[in-house]
Amino acid sequence: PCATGKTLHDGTLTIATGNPAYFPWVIDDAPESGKGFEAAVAYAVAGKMGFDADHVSWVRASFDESIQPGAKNFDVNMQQFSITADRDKVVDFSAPYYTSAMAVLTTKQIVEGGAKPTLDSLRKLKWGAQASTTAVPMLVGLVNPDSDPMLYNDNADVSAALQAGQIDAALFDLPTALFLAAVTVNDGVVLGQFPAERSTNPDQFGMLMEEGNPLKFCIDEAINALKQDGTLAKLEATWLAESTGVPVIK
Amino acid sequence: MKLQVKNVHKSFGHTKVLNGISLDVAEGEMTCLIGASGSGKSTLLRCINLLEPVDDGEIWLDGAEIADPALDPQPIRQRIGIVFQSFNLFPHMTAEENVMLAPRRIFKTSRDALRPTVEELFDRFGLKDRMHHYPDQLSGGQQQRVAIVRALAMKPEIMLFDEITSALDPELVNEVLQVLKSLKQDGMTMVLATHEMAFARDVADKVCFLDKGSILEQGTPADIFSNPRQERTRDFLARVLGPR
Amino acid sequence: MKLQVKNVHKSFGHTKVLNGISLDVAEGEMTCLIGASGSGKSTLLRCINLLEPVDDGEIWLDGAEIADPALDPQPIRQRIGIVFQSFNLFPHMTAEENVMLAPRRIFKTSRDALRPTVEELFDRFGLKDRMHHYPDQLSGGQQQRVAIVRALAMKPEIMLFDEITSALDPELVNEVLQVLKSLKQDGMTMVLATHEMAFARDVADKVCFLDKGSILEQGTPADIFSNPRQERTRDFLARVLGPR
Amino acid sequence: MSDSNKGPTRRQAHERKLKRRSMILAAISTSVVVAALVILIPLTPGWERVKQSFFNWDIVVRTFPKLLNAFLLDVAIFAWSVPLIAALGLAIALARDVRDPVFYPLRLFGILYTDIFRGVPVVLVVYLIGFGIPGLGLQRPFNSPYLWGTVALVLTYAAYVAEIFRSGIESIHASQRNAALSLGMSPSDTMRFVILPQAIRRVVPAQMNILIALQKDVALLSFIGPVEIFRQAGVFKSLLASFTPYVVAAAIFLVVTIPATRLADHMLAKQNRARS
Amino acid sequence: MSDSNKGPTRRQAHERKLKRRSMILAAISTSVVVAALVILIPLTPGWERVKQSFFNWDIVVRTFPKLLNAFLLDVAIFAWSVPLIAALGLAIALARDVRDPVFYPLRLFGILYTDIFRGVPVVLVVYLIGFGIPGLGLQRPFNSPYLWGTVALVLTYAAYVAEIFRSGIESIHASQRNAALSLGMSPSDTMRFVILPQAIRRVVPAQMNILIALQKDVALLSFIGPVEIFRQAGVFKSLLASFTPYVVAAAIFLVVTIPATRLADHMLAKQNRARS
Ligand SMILES: Nc1ncnc2c1ncn2[C@@H]1O[C@H](COP(=O)(O)OP(=O)(O)OP(=O)(O)O)[C@@H](O)[C@H]1O
Ligand SMILES: Nc1ncnc2c1ncn2[C@@H]1O[C@H](COP(=O)(O)OP(=O)(O)OP(=O)(O)O)[C@@H](O)[C@H]1O
Ligand SMILES: [Mg+2]
Ligand SMILES: [Mg+2]
Repeated sequence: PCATGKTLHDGTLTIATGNPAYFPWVIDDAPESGKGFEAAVAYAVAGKMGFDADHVSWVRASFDESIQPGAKNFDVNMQQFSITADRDKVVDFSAPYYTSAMAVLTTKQIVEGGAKPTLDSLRKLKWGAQASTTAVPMLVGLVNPDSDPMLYNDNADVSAALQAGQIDAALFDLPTALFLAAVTVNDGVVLGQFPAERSTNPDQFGMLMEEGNPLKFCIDEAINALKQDGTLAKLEATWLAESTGVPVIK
Repeated sequence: MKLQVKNVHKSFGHTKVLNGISLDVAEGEMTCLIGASGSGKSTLLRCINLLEPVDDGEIWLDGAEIADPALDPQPIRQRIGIVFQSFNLFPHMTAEENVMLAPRRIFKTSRDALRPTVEELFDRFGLKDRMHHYPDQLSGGQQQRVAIVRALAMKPEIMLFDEITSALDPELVNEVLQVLKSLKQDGMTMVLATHEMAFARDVADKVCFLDKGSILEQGTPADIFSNPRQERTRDFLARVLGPR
Repeated sequence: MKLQVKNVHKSFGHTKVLNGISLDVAEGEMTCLIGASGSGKSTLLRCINLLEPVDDGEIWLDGAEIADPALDPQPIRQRIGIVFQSFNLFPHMTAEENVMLAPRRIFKTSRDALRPTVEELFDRFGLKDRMHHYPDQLSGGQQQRVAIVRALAMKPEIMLFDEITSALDPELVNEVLQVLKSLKQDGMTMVLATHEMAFARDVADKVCFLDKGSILEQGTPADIFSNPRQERTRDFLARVLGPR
Repeated sequence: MSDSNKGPTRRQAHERKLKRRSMILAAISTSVVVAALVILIPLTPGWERVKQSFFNWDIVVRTFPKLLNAFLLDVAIFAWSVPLIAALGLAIALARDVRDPVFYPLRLFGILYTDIFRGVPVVLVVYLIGFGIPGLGLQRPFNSPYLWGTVALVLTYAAYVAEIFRSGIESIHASQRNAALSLGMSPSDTMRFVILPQAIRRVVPAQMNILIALQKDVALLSFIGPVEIFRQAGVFKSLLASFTPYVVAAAIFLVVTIPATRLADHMLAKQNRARS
Repeated sequence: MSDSNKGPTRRQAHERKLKRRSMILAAISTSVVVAALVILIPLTPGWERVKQSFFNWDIVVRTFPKLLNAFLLDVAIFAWSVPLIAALGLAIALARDVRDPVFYPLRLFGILYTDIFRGVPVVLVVYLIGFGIPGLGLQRPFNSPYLWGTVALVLTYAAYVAEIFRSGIESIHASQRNAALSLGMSPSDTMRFVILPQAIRRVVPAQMNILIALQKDVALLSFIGPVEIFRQAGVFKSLLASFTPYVVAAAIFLVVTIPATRLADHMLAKQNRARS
C-alpha cells in the first residue's frame, strides 16, 4: 500500500491527539476505543490506508507543541487544527475532514442578562478564546468586541474562566461549543453560530503532519475516498449530531 | 555604697564566665577592672547594666536590688550609662540625633527643649562643630566622645566604660581619656574595664584584677601595680607592661 | 646597600600618599618606620614588594632595579617576604599547607622534600604542635607566627613587616616581637612599620619618622626618641608615648 | 622631588604604552571574533531558516507596537503589586520576630506562610489562586483575573520579601540593639528607630533583585487570561508561525531588566565593599 | 561561692516559671486560633464549594500516584541540569574575570550572556529555545523537548550561577590575593588555590537558593510538551473539573522545597553570623 516505509514505525500508524482529548472529538479521553468523531475518523482513515486497529498507536501532544515547525513524534495529529496559509508554511495539513462553523459559548446568566445573538449585543460582552487557535483572529474579524479579549492556553482554561464569570462568552468551533455547553460549563448555552459565508475563511479541520511528510499523499487519498463514499458524513451524523437548532448570528 | 555587686555568677552554656564576683563602688569613685582577655570584664559590666541577666547573686544600686529577674530592666538601665569598645553610635543618625533619640522617646521631651543641654554637652567635650555629622564622618575618638555624650544625656547615676580606647588609633586615645578625667572631676561614679595601665595607675581610685571570672586582687593603684600580692597578677602585669 | 628606595612617589587618584621617599637599608639591618596613621607606612612597604606599582622613582634590590613597570613582578616578589597587619593566612588550609603552597607551586618541590625545612621552621618558632591546625584554631599570635614562617619558607632576602602586632591582644604582642628579635640575630634584613615604640627603641638599627608621605627625620633610635629635631616628630612622640 | 608634576611619570608612560597595546589587541581580537561571526554564521546551512524564524524584520515591524502596548500591562501590574508586596512582606517579617507568647500563633503563621509560598512554583500559585478562587462564585468585579493574579503574585513575593527583611533585621549587629537598650529604650522603640531603618536600607539591593524577578514573573499571569506581552507574542507566533515576536518580547524585557539588574549588582557590590 | 551548683539559681527558678507561663499562654492562644479556624471556616457559606474544588479527598487519592510519578520527571530534569549549570556557570564567571586584552571578546561575551539570560523571563526562554530551535528542522532525537527544554534551563540558570560565583570571587578580601601574590605565586595559581576554593565554599548557600528556584522552574518545561507534574495536574484538572490536583502538586513540591529552603536559610544565617 501507499504508506509502506513512510511511517515513523514500520507497519504502524502513529496518531497524536490532545492531552487531554476533548469530547465529542474523543470520548472519555480514550482514542483507542474509536469513540468520538476524530477517533472514528482516525480509524477509518487508517483502515483505508491498510492499517488495522491493532496497528494504530496513539500519542499525546499539546496544541502549542504540535503546531511548532520541525520533526514530530507522530505521523499525523488530529486536534481540531484549522488549516491556515501561515501554518501551512511550517507544517503540512491533510485534506480537510470537517468544516466547522464558529459558535458562541456563554452561560444562562449572561443570556438572562440580555445577551442576544446579534453582533451589536455580542460586541458588548467580555470575550475569551484559546490563544493559539484561529478563534483569536476570527473574534476580531467577526465580532470586534469593545473590550480586549482574554486568552488562554486550552479549552479547560477557557471554560474555567467562563465558569468563574471572568469572561461572558468564548468563541469555539460548533461541536466543541456544544459539548462544553452540555457537559463542562454549568448552565452553559450556545448562543449562536456564525454563518459560514461570513467567516473570512471557514474553519476547516485537517490532520497535521511534519512539513514535507511523504505520507500526505496517502492520507489525502484516504480522506477523499471517505468523503466520496459518504463515510465522513455518516461519522459526522453519529458523533456530532445535535448541531441543528443553534440560531445563526445576525 | 553607690553600687554593690554581691557574689554574682554567670555562665554562657557550660562556660562559667563570672564565678562569684563581689565588688563595692563608692559614690564618685573610679574603679578600673584589669585582667587578661576573656577574664570576664565585659561580661561583668554588661551584667551590671542588665544587658545580660545574672545567673545568681545580687546587684544593688543606691540601696535597691536591681538584678531581680522579675523586675522590668528598662527604667533601671536609664539610670546606668554604658559605653562600649566598638563605637555603637547609630550610623543612620547624626551625632545630635544619636544623643537626642533616647531622651525624646523616654522622657517625651521635644527636640527644642533638649537642645540647650545637649549643645552644652557637645560643647564641653569639644564636639560643637560635629553635632550634625554622621558617625562615619567622625574619627574614632570623636565617635567615642559622642557615645559618652549620648549616655550622659540620660543623666545616669553611674557610668560604665568597656575598653573604650582599645579600638582607637594610638594618637586618638588621649582625647578620650581626657574626657574620663573630666567626668571624674565632676564626681561621676565610674567603672571601667581597660588595658591602659598607665591611665589606671594615674587616675583610678581602685583597681581590680580579674582572672577567670573572679576578682583575684583589688586595691589602690599603688598596691596593685607596685606590690601585687598574687603570682598571677605579677605575671599579667609583666606580660602587659613587660620588657619589649 | 641591600635595598635602596629612591625618590618614590605614589598617589591614589588625586591623593598623594608617598611624596618622594628615599631610604637605604643595609644588609642585616632592622629599619623601623614610625608615624601617624595615614602617613604612608603601609603603602611604602607594599610598593617595595611591588603589590602597588610606584608612580615614579626607583627601587633597587641587591644592585638591580625592581620597580621598572616593564618587569615581571613575580620572581621579584619571591625574593621579598612581607607579613601584614591582619592575618592573611589562607583559611581553608592548615598551617602546614599554608606554608607549603607557594614553594610547591613555584619551585615544583614535593611535599616530602619540603617537609624537613618546614618542620624545622615551625619548631623554631614554637609551632610544631600547631602544624595541622586551621587558622581559626590558632590564636592571633600563633597566626602571625605562621604567616612569618610562610614568608620565610620562600627563603626571602629581605623581610617587610606591616604593624604585625597591632591587631593582637596585648598579651600576645610579645611572642611575635620575640620572633623578630630572633630573626635579627640570624642577620635577616628587615623593614617594619610599627606602633610599638618601646620595641623600636630597643631593637631597631634605624628609625624613620614618616609624615604625610615624606620621611621627615631618620636616625638611630637614640637620636629619634631622645633628641627629635623636628617639631612634628616631637608632637607625634608626645601624643603616642605621652602623659596619660 | 618637585618634578613629579611635570610630564608623565615613568609609570604613566609605561601604562599609556600598555593601554594602547591592550586596546589594539582587544580591538583586533574583538573584530576578528565579530567578523568571524558575521561572515560565518550566514554561511551555515540553517541560517536562512533561523533568520526567518527568529529575526524576521518585517514581523518585528508589524508586531512591535502591539507588543509594546501589551508590555504596558506588565508594567501596570508590577506597579500596583510592589507597594502591596512591600507592606505585606514587612508585616510578616515583623510577625516572625514577635517574642510575646500570646502572639505565638502569629509567629507560627509567619513561618508557615513563608515556607509555603517560597516552596511552590509561582505558576502553580497563579493557577490555583487566579482560577481557583474566582471559580468559587464571586461576582464581577471581584472575580477579575487581574485582581486574583495580582493576589497570587503579592502572596508569593511577600514571602520572599519578608525573608529578606528578616535577614536584614538579623544582620544588624547585636551591639546596635544593646546600645539602644542600654539607654533604657523599649524593645519596640529599638526596633522602630534603630534596627528597622538600618535593616531596610541594607536590604535595598536584595529587594531590587526580587523586584526584577517579579517584573519577569508578571508574564505568568498570561496563563489566566490577561493579554500581556508574553501572551501577545504567543498569539502572533501562532498566527505568523514565527518566533520573532518572542524575540521582540525578550528584547523589550531586556530594555527594562538590564539597567535594573546592573543597578542592583552595583549597589550590592558597593555594599559588600563597604562591609569588608 | 561554692553553692552555685546546688539547686537552681535564682535566675533558673525565675526562667522556669516564665517558661511554664509562656508555654501555657502559647498553647492557649494557639488552640484558640486553631479552634476558631476549624470551627468557623466550615460555617462560611462557600466552604463546601472550596472543599469540593480544592480539597476533594477522593480526587487526592485518585490523582496522587500519577502526580508523584510525573514529579519524578521534574526530579530527573533537575538532576541532569545541575552539573551542566554548575560547569557552565563557573566557566562564565571565570571568563568575566579574564584581564588579558586578547581575550576581551570572551569577557564581553560573559557580560552579554549574563545580562541577557538574567533579563528575560524563564518561560520566554523556554518557549524560544524549547520550541524555536527544534523548529529549525532538526531531526529526532535532536529535536527533543527534553533536550531543548534542558538547554533553556541550563542557559538561564548558568547566568545566575555565574553571577553568584563572581560575587563569591569578589567577596574574598583583597588581602588574600595580596598574600598569595606577595609570596610570588602566579595570578592563575592564586585564583585556583587561594581564591576559588574559598569563593565556592562561601557561595554554597546562595547557590542552594538558585537550585531551589530551578527545581520549581522545571515546571515551566511542561509548556513545551513534557508531561511533568504541573502538566499532569492540568490534565487532571480538565478531566475532573477540580483544582485539587494542583493542590496535590503544590504539596508534593513543598515536601522537597521546604527542607531544602530551611537548610539554605540555616547555612546563610550561619555564614552571616560568622562574618559579623
Ligand atoms: N554571648 C556570649 N556567649 C558565649 N560566650 C561568651 C559570650 N560573651 C562572652 N563570652 C565568653 O565569656 C568569656 C569572658 O568574656 P568577656 O568578653 O567578658 O571577657 P573580657 O575580659 O571582656 O575580655 P576582652 O579583654 O577580650 O574584652 C570569654 O571566654 C568569652 O568567650
Ligand atoms: N588602595 C587605596 N586606595 C585609595 N587610598 C588609599 C589606598 N590605600 C591607602 N590609601 C590612603 O593612603 C594613605 C596612606 O595609607 P597607609 O595605609 O599607607 O598609611 P599607614 O601609615 O600605614 O597608616 P596606618 O598606621 O593606619 O596603617 C591613607 O590616607 C589611605 O587612606
Ligand atoms: Mg571585653
Ligand atoms: Mg598601615
